[in-house]
Amino acid sequence: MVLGLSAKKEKIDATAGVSLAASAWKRLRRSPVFLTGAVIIGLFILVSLLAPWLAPHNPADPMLIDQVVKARNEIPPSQPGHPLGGDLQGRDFLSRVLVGSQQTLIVGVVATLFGLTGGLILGTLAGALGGWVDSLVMRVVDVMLSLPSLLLAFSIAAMFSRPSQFTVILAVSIVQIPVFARLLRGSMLAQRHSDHVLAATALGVKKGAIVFRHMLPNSLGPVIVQSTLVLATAIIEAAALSFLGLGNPDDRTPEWGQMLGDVQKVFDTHPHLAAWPAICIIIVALGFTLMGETLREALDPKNRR
Amino acid sequence: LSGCAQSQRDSGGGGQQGGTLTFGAAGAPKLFDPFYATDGETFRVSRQMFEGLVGFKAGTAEVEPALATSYEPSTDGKTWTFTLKEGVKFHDGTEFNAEAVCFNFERWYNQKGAGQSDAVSQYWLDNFGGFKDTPDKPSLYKSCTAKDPKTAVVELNEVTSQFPSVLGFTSFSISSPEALKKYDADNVQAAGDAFTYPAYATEHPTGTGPFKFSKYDKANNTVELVRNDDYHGTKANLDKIVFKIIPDETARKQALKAGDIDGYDLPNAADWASLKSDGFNVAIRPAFNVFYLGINQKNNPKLADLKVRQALQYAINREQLVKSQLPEGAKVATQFMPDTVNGYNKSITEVKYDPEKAKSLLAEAGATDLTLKAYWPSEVTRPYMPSPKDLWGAIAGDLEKAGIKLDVVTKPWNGGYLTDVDNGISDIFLLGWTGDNGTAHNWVGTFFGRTDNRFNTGVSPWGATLAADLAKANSEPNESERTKLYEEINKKIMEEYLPAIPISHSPPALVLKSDIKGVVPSPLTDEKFGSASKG
Amino acid sequence: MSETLVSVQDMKVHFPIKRGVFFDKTVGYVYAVDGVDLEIKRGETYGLVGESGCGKSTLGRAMLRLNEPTDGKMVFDGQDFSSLRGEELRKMRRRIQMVFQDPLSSLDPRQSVESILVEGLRAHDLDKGKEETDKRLRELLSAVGLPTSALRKYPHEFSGGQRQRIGIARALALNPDLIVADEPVSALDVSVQAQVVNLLEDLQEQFGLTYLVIAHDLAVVKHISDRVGVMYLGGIVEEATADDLYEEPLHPYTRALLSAIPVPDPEVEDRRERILLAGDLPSPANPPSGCRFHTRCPWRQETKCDTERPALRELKPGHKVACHWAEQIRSGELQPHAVKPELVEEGDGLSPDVPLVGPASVTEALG
Amino acid sequence: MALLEVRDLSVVFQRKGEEPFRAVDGVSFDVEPGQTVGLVGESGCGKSVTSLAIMGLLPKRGVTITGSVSYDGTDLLKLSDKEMRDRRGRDLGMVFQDPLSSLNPVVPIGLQVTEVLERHRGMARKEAMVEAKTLLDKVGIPDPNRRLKEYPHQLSGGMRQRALIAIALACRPKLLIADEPTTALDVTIQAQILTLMKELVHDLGTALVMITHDLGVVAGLCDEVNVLYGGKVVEKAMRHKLFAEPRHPYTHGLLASIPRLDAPRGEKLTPIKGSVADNIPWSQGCAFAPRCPNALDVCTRETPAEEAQLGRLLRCHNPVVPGTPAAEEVSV
Amino acid sequence: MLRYTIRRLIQLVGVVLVLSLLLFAWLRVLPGGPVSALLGERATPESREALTKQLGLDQPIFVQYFKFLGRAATGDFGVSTGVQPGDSALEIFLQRFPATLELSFFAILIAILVGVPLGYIAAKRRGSWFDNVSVVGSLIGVAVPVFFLAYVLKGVASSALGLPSSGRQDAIDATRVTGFFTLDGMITGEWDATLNALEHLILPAIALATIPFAVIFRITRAAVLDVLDEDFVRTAESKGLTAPVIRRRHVLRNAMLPVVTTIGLQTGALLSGAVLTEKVFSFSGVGEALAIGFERRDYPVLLLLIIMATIVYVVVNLLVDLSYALIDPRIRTR
Ligand SMILES: Nc1ncnc2c1ncn2[C@@H]1O[C@H](COP(=O)(O)OP(=O)(O)OP(=O)(O)O)[C@@H](O)[C@H]1O
Ligand SMILES: Nc1ncnc2c1ncn2[C@@H]1O[C@H](COP(=O)(O)OP(=O)(O)OP(=O)(O)O)[C@@H](O)[C@H]1O
Ligand SMILES: [Mg+2]
Ligand SMILES: [Mg+2]
Ligand code: NI
Repeated sequence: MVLGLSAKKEKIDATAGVSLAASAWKRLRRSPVFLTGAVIIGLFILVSLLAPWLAPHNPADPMLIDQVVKARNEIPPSQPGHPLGGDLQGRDFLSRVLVGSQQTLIVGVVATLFGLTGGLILGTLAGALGGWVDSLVMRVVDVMLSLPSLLLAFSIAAMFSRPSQFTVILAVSIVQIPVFARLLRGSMLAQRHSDHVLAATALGVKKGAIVFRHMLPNSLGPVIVQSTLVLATAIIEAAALSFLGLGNPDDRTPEWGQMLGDVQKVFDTHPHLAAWPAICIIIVALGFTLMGETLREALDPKNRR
Repeated sequence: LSGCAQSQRDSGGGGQQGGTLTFGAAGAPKLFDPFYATDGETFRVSRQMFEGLVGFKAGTAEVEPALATSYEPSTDGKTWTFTLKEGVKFHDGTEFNAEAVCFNFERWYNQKGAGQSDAVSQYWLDNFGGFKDTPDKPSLYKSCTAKDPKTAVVELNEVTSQFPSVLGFTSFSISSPEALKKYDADNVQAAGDAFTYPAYATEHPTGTGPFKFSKYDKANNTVELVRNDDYHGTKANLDKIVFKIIPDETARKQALKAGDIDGYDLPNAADWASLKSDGFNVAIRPAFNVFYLGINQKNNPKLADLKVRQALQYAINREQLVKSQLPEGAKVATQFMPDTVNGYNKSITEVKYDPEKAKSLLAEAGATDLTLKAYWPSEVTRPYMPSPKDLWGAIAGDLEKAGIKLDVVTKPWNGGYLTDVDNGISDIFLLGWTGDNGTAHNWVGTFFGRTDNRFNTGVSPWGATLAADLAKANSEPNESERTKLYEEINKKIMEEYLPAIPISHSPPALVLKSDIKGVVPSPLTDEKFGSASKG
Repeated sequence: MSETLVSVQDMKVHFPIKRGVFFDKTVGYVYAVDGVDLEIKRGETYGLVGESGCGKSTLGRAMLRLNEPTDGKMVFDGQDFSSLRGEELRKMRRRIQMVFQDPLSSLDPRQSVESILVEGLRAHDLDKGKEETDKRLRELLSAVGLPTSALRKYPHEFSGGQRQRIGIARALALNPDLIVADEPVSALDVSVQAQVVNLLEDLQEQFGLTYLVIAHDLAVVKHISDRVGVMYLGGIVEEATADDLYEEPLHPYTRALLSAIPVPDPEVEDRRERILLAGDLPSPANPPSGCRFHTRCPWRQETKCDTERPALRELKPGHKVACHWAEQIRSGELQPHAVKPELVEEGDGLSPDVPLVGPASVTEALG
Repeated sequence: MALLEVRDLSVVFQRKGEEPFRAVDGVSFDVEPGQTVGLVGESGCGKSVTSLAIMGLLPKRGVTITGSVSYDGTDLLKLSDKEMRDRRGRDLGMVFQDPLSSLNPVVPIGLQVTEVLERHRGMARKEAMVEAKTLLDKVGIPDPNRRLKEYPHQLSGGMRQRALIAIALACRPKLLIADEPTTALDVTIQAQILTLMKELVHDLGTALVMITHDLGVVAGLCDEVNVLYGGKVVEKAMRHKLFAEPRHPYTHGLLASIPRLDAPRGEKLTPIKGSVADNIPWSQGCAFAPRCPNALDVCTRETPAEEAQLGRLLRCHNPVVPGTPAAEEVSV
Repeated sequence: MLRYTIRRLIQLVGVVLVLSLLLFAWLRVLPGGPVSALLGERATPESREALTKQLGLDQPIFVQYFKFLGRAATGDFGVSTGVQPGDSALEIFLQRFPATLELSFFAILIAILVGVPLGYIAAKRRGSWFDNVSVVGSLIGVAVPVFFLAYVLKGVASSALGLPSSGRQDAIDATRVTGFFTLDGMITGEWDATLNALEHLILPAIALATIPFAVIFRITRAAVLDVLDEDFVRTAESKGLTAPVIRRRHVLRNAMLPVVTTIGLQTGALLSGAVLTEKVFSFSGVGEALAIGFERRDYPVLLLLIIMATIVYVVVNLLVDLSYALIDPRIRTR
């Protein structure tokens, strides 16, 4: 056999293999943009996890209420122990901003997870089964997509008789379902006709295994990227809901979007009450977007050499 | 055409006489026929165009003659004779006389179909009861006769403290019979979810007031009124009033600061100080409302215990609340009416904040583990409740400090809150009232005049007694007797019954540019721009 | 052994073209494979050549039931493969394997070589114990000339030739009887192409495999095949042993094809007489009537060609041809003439309507 | 003096954070008027980069080009961007590999032909249209009037390539560079296109640089052949000589690994071991050394120089002696 | 193409019917609604019940829905209970739609005029500081909540530049012709009215333009990058064409294809954004009506406006798809 010898001489280093994700990670690690995003998000998650310990006071306690004088538009100013002062109800503002990260993270993550799960189920059904299931799912998705996304979220939120954190999350996540579903279905369909799926079929691999071992994992890339971006939109959209009065009215546990939406009346007189949560939201949304965009670029086959 | 528009636009500004007042309104008026109106925005506009037989003295809730120069009740209090002003003309040039007055009364009394709906003729239903063809629902009104052109006699079925001050309500303004007929004024239709109104109400309101309807530019959200040069009294100074609808509160403020408008109603209390320092005239009205914590005795049997209700009263730091959350001039409420209303009992002492007392009362009542289903409304501001969220925040904090557990429910005002509160789903809730006139009946009578009210006072044995006492007081023709009766009732309500906890009276304000003169803030928000001038 | 392993009878694959206002309805077909008969003997290599789009891959896939054939059947080792269903079909797949053209896209980028190879074993319960499987994997790798260290690596870390070896190893793993190789070397550099061709030959010797090799390069096909079938627009136009086909091509299309292939020898090139075909391959959605080749055929005759579809018939032992005039052409009775190229319409909307409802959120649109 | 003299042409790509990559490394060749010169080699050996460098089409950023490309006596590498624009399309024509992606999908074929006529021959649109029709006719596109109005996707692959050739030859350039003009096409179409190009070049007297990886194409078309490996010309000779007696082990290996249609069956192919990815930079010795069956110790140490011998140029320490096989077959 | 259009329109009808039924049913089972909106805090249980009966809200939902459809067929979509109480929902839409259209038009105009050239330059100078800054800038543009930006603009820009920050026009005497204030002024020659309307448009249009700008910028940049890598650009270069011809005919013409699609998709973002922006600037358009409608639970208006938004969105996208087909011959010839 001619080739045996030459093949053995070929340079294949014996180190363990690098998967696609790993090679993408290698590229990402050197990207300053990605790192910026990652650091922002890392800090954000850290702060939200540690918020109960970082926050100097209970964010629901109107401890500075005696310094609130609506009549003179006075709110507790910055003072020892309360570096950012208090809010309209005399609660420690710093604590609220810090603890707000927690709910914001929850809103973002849970909404994204809901949307992702719904989208995954619909998209997998459509992409894996094809045929009438696909048509049916896609019609549903079309209906959902026929409404501008934020407007859909507004409408959904408005339809709950008792708004709460949960309805906010639900509204924001339902909007994402068709996005994920379509994305997943698209790449699943592409996978269905790809050679490696054909190869698996030819091997006699069971259909379920093909879907879950080959089609799904290979379609997840764009979905994961989308999730990072959705995290950003979810937080912003939740804020928009609060702004329209469709957010969670119970503000004992603070959330940035809600804090921002609540102070619109005093925006010009106490801009810092709006600015802090707004800046936090912008930074976090930017962090997720930076990460998502760079991830997308890194996973894009066009950029692979 | 363009030249014409140009010159009109230039005619603004300058001098005592003339000019345009642009007033920022928070919402669009529903219509311009005050009889069908239920909303403040409609009233504000109609008030400038219409007058009633009586009116309220500027800046007070006291009744004074208006289109009637005088009025006299019969001894039994059921027949009222109104002597009318002479030489008054409606905007369409027709004569104002007793015929016209009776025409209006008959029109109100003869509403048919959709016109009888509570959502349409609410003020009539509230104050006069039923209509001609609703025998099961008796009406206060019996008849009206035009004795001569300047004398109208109105007969009532009952005696009420409310008469004739109800006639001062903008709703009962006198319209031109000709115009009413011409524009099919009674043709209200229920259409789908709502009502549609005839041309009279939307385009041709015709009254006797100092201003006439000019146009409603829906595209630009402006309502324009022009001076009635044939006005029977002192003619208006202003050429024109423009109501510019700016729904967003901050936008109104900015519009004022930018000089786009000359004033607006209900500035946020938090802005009063800064508006004042910017040189605007913040006209504070006398507080003519009450804000209370409603208690529903039906749901939670523990709430039927007076001690528990008193505990709630002690638990809330009303002083602090008033100081921190309510505008300048707000007061702690000792009873369910402000001190400007006849029947206000000065001897009721303010219950001071005492959390310990609250706890011990709860212990006495065996309600240490009290859990209450508490409702507060979102998406609303009311004169008595400028920021429900902040108010609730403070109240909830106090209640929790007293060891009361809360199951908090928030619903939008129109999205379930009112329904739930009315259907008695909540245990405690935030609500209030803005008075329509200076009679006590308009206050406590409205709250507790029946036993199946929001507080379900019928659950307690005193509920029926209270309702009967109130009815009796209302039909007492003698004014000082009546006042005394109400004073007694108020005392009992606060000390023996405590069906709910009155919290505060807070004054609403009106902000105007400093060059706007002659607008007198009214407790009834009954400001008339006829006397206003610019510059 | 010269017993028939595979026999394909009147295989047809028609892809519907769907259109419709609300519900998709079929408005036409792409006649990708349109009546193919073919037999492959045990242990032989059957080569299938033809120009791009003539339906070679579709035929290969239809034989493996990766595309459902519209019509016709395939008998594999005495068993009717086309009527198998479900689990039976899956079990049977072990015996027919495929090697694909694009070595990268046919390997799942997210799986290591090891799991790629083990997957088939697992599907057919052939992974009995870790040790045995390990041994099997090592055997496979050495058979295709890859080091064992390759197991833990991922497809993108290999060169094209090495990837193709992994693909071959995957097919070998199940000890198949038949391997369908769809353009196994077209994507490779010439130097590497030879390596893979040699490898395929060696494996056949070693394991007694039967091949169906699909390619557009007649030289490659001729080199490795025992018998060659020439496809044109969904049908086989000529079939013969490799040498015979080159010695004496009987179908006008085969003649033209052979004369068009450049030979890396200036002496030969300078001497050659080209039969230049006019125009392009017609669209399989709208194939010409009669003989599919008549629009470009220099030997086209007034009769029969454009009305009657010629059957594949045996002209001399082991040499079949589908041409009405094969005898006359062979004997030189008919001479070629000039052909005016016909217009071939491209891009006539074979792809279905793509729904154009757009992305829902800003970030999706940002993509 | 030759029409085109490429001397010591080198192209170095420098990407941020990466080693500089020498894609073309000291390539020299001449093209006489009317002559056809072939550049052959496997994928990635620098054929396209060479042609782009001649045309001045390489990106400006991150690319260093050295050496000289003199066309009719002027060094193209020294020309300004604007001067180069004036020459491209007029003096130098180029045909690319993928006929679909090389045509603008949203501009009708007609305009894509006429715009070059308008640019370089100063024709008005109307006049140019007439000329375009003649051109399409000349390259064998049936019904040219209709095709002028059509878009690239409405044409078949062969027609598109013909259209591209028409565009490249529109201004009768003295030099035509064809970068794998037939790789994307079927053999029967390839034969059409190659025949067409042969005729046109002959009729117009155009010099042709033919870039391909297919030795068969070169064998039938080129006068002189340059074999590239890793960016360097490893062997250069007239075609008969090259194919009859390949001296460089690479050329030899290539020829031996191609299955020949006219060869008897059963003859084993002799592949070159390894793949292009295995080569070493020329600076460390002979790039081909790791794959070379003739490799000596010196090969991995010293870069072989270009030697001229008997009408051929060769870059090898241990060339193949004619008549003997490159290396004995190793069997396992 | 025609077939495609019809197909999409039929789909649209289906979508609208399904959507309206869903919305209708859902709104009906919600508490509150028209009754509580009409009666307010003065309601009594009796008056509630009477009104419910009078309005037919006690009938089964399907009956109500078909009645609604029947009325809708005659153009009666109900009467507003919160936005402009008493006005018919259709009237509100018709009277406010021009405002939103005008605003969206200026917003998208700003987004295109700034986004496309910037995107082109950024792509041309890929990797330069200009590129990086504008990319990060566009990402920030997406990350800033629209209404927050609107407030900032309102606060900062209106006081610094003296631009009006609420309403569509000052209370000036302008003749209404089309409902587009800028256009009306031009038609009647009341230039000061046009100018005034334009001044009122500047700030809201800028606020509304940020997201479309960011998206258009990034799509343009990506598309130009893609196109610059295309073989046909190299072909164009090899023909020696001048730089402007290549930019216009070869680069931009192709790069505009995805941009055009995006512009269609941005109508969705515009409609959503209009809800927020118009509320902040009290710009009396459909968006503000939606915002107030949500706040005051004005169900008839919400129902109609949401359906209208859907129709507008789908129709605009259809138009964009069709225009896409006009500029892309690959689709046109299908
Ligand atoms: N899934 C499909 N749906 C519709 N048409 C198809 C499908 N698969 C293939 N075709 C069409 O069938 C015809 C034959 O395709 P096939 O892939 O079999 O050709 P081929 O001979 O393998 O060509 P190539 O050499 O390019 O691989 C082509 O016209 C192709 O467009
Ligand atoms: N713009 C570029 N930047 C960096 N490297 C490049 C660039 N263009 C080409 N290369 C590299 O230069 C080398 C030579 O490329 P070239 O395109 O000339 O090869 P080729 O001989 O034409 O191959 P093929 O037959 O595949 O077309 C390749 O390794 C390629 O990766
Ligand atoms: Mg194929
Ligand atoms: Mg190349
Ligand atoms: Ni061997």
